[in-house]
Amino acid sequence: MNQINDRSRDIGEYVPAPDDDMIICRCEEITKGEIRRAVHDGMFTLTEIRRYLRTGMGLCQGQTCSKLVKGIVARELKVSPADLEPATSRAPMRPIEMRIFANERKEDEGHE
Amino acid sequence: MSNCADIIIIGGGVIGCATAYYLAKQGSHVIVLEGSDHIGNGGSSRNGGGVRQSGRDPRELPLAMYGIRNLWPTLSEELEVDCEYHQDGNLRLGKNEKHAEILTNLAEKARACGLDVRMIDGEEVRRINPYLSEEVTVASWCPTDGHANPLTTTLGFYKMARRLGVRFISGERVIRLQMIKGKIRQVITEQTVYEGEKVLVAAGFHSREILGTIGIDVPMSQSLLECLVTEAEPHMFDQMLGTAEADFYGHQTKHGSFVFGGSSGYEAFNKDNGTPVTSSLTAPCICRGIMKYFPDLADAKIVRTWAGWSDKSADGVPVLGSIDEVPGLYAACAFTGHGFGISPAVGEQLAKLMLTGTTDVDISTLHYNRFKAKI
Amino acid sequence: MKRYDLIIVGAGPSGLSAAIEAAKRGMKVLVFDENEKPGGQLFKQIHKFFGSKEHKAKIRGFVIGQQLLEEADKAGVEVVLNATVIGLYQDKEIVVRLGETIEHIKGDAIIIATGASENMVTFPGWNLPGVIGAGAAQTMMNLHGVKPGQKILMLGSGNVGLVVSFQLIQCGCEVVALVDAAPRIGGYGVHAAKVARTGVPFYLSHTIVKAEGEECVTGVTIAEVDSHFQFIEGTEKHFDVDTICLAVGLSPMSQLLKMAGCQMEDNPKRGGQVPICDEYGRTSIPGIFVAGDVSGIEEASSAMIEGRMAGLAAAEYLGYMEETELDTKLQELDAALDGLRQGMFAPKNRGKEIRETEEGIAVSQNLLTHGYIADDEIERFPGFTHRKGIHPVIECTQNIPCNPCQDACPKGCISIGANITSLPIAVADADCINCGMCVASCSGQAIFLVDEDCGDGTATITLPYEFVPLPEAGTKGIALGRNGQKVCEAEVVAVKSLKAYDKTNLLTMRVPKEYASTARFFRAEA
Amino acid sequence: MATRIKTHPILGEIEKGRKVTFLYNGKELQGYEGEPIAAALKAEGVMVHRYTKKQHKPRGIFCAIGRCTDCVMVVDGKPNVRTCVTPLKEGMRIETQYGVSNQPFEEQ
Repeated sequence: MNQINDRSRDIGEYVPAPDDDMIICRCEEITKGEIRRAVHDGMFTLTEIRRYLRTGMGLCQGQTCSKLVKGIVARELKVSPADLEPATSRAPMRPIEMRIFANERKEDEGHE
Repeated sequence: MSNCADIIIIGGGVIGCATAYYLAKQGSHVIVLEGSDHIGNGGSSRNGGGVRQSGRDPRELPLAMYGIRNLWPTLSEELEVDCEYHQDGNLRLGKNEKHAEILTNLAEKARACGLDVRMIDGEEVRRINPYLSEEVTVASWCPTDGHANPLTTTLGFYKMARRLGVRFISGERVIRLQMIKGKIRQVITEQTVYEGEKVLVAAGFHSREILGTIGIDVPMSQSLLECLVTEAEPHMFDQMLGTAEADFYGHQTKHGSFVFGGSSGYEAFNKDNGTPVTSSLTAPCICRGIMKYFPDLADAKIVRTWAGWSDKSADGVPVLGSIDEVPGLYAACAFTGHGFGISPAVGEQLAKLMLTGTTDVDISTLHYNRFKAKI
Repeated sequence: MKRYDLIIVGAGPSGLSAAIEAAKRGMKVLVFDENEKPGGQLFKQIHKFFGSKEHKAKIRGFVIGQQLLEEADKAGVEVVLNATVIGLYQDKEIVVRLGETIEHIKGDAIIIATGASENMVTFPGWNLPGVIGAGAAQTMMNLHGVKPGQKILMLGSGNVGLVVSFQLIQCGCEVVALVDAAPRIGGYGVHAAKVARTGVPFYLSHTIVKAEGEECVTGVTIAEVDSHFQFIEGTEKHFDVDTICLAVGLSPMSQLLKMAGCQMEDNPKRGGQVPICDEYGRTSIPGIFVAGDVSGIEEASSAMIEGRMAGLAAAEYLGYMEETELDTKLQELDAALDGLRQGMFAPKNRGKEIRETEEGIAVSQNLLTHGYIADDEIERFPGFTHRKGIHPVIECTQNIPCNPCQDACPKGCISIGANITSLPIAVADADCINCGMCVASCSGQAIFLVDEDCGDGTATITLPYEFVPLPEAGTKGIALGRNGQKVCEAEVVAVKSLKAYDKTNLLTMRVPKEYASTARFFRAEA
Repeated sequence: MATRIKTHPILGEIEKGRKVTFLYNGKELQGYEGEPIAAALKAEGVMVHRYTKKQHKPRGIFCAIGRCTDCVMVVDGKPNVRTCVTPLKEGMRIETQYGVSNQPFEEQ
């Protein structure tokens, strides 16, 4: 069984660190300490961290922090960052106003 | 580590996690097997967050009412996570006579079960929610309904169950179930054999194939539902919203973003590339739907869309309880897209059923043996 | 639904190159780019590129961008700007935002050439206004003509950090320090040297302790780190700055591919999440290709070749080209790409410490740790010779894939040979005519024309000078050494700005002859 | 205090659009039509674009290419506008964003 799948795996106690209050997810203002604590609460995958804390769920959709979060979670779990599957990618790739998303262009109009 | 437990739960979604939590609270030794890599990866993380009673079938309504009365109000404290539960009512909106008829019919059935739900006109709708457009002429209003955050709720149940010693294993796909001496006993996965006194199958649509390995067929089909979420907006309203035509539903979250679910009409025919994928048609369609009701949201930016499979029951309500043909086997599936709101109640009652054989809420009408031919 | 032979996402160097190749084979090609201007990062690259002729060496990045655009236009490529791709859905369907609408459009083939985004590091205060990405600095100064700040600290000694530091100085900012937690400079030595000689101090094995300021950055503290990247107490240094620039690497922007369902992998050697693909950009989904940084971080020169490969592969996939022809073409491009992937900085050498050049000469350790070659190290390199009369002195000491200097000299004074990464040699029996072409054509600004003894006790040194104001002949000032420190008084005797030099001015200064081998920069101040 | 680059050794004179006037928190400032709002503000020495929702911390330009969304402001009444990729227009109303509003926190 891979190390992340066994949710009872002993990763030790959460130990507070001096830089726990550092903001990691700039959009949602999630700190390093919150991420580290979430790992000890059992959030072993980046997807779970995201759903639990909202990291990468803000305006930029994780474009700035995903690598940083990955590094922190990997260190906490004592695995290589490459072992952690990144969160899924979903449309829209950039924020888009509802009225524009709703406004589908007809076949016959050309590009400007 | 031992692969034996009192109870094996197949499915680490909100139902599996909640049941595991309530079982562990009573001291049971539980193992939860999740087929995907993530806890709460199915409908649990992909729904619109409704915690409502109105609009429900009378067979499952008692569970919804029980949960809202007894479990939701204190769930955040209990799970030590912000479930973002809001009990600010549900407006089910209509725009014409036909809608009024659907809504009145639903409301009458619910009232018969003792639920406070009433019909209101457009003006009253806009007194409750001033952002709704003039197109809305009628609604059913259930003040005790609400919404919550399905992500934190699911993971909150997981966190607490894990803390109580429940063993969770993700990425563990079940191949088949096995009876030993006339009773359920083994859950065989790709790599391991797990053994338990009792087994609960709560694996969403996958429940059908898993139960199929032991000769149980739950009549359900798969349907893809889609959701979208906006950027955070200034606070507008707290009600949960739905429509008579079910063309969209949603609410504004504590974070400020709006979460809306909806459909394009082609959900039964969607493709899949291994995970549920959004269709390019649906999000624009949901946006158009929303803007008709909420013209003010036209400039709100969509930041993300997602899709999820719903396990549609043949008769619209879940399959819940023991599977008597196979002693020790239980099922909780076919939630048909409205399982989240009743998940704490389902978890608590199932735990009680598995430990004592009785429940506080009558769930007999949701029993597996209800499916009969029409004539 | 509207359908094209090929839709390319990203009009940067790889996307445009792909479009050109595909369109030349008769394909109907549409390129979307979310930016207002095409060319990707090329238009922010104002330095001359490395490589050989086929890689467009010694041409400035933004000029290459212009050339690619013209070529694409000629080939009939349709480039649509301000076009934000919302998603890559099933069946190779792209949903793109165009102005106030969205459009659904399918490609028989799709090439994703979305490039990369910048990595970040965290330290207390990294969220303060004034802490910016190196890309942001480039965008502000080179596209919008606005200085990113006045006093700037650069974190990161890779090529991006080095090049952007130089660009910051070019637009009139002061770079107070260049800092990197690594013990050795990550980018080309020549890029470091041209920054160091202007007086920028390098702090390797240092990183940022904190950014200071309430409303925005007003200062920064750095400190030395040990081999485990832990701060060493008592080594803190403070700088008053208004801007901190982060140049700590890039990550492929591969989200569209993941959304489409392409098989992905986390490959640290390629910079992060990349699609699993073959060397010509074919992903796990037939008809979806990738090119450029999105498939692995390299640089613009290799991105252009990868783009051409993917464009050709797409043409073959849709029957616009025979497989045999494709194979021949790909072989040529393979060779060109291979040329760029040689030398000390080749992808295969990433993370390795190289102590000797291919020629067996010990690498300058001072260059790696301080950004400049020490005076007692320079003599051992083959470009550095002492002769009578004016002659080129080539301070190019690492094996990098670059050879314009050898072609620049009409007299054959400089030789690199067949191997593009070899160190340039100052040819003993060739006569320099002081044309200056070598100085201007060296993308690393590492060539000087030196007359060590003018007969009157002075020497003249001609150096590349890309700053304003441009000193005039007669201007008195000081000569700086390779380390950016004053070595002696100096006077400008000539300034040449020929069209052929392409904006690299040649400044000749006179210094006492004992400084002929150490004076390498001019500053017009006492 | 950042300023505009007058002459650049490589790029020479940087091409700009027409000079326009815009409102920054009610104050008249000038910039060039079509340049990103963020560039015009930077040239005028504006560093803080917004204050964050939870911690009320200042933020400004970070990536300058529309990815990080840190530079968002309230533009013509709409919050969350990415100023680094939104072209400046004559008469635009640009306001500091507090959380998701143009009202300072104490007034919200």
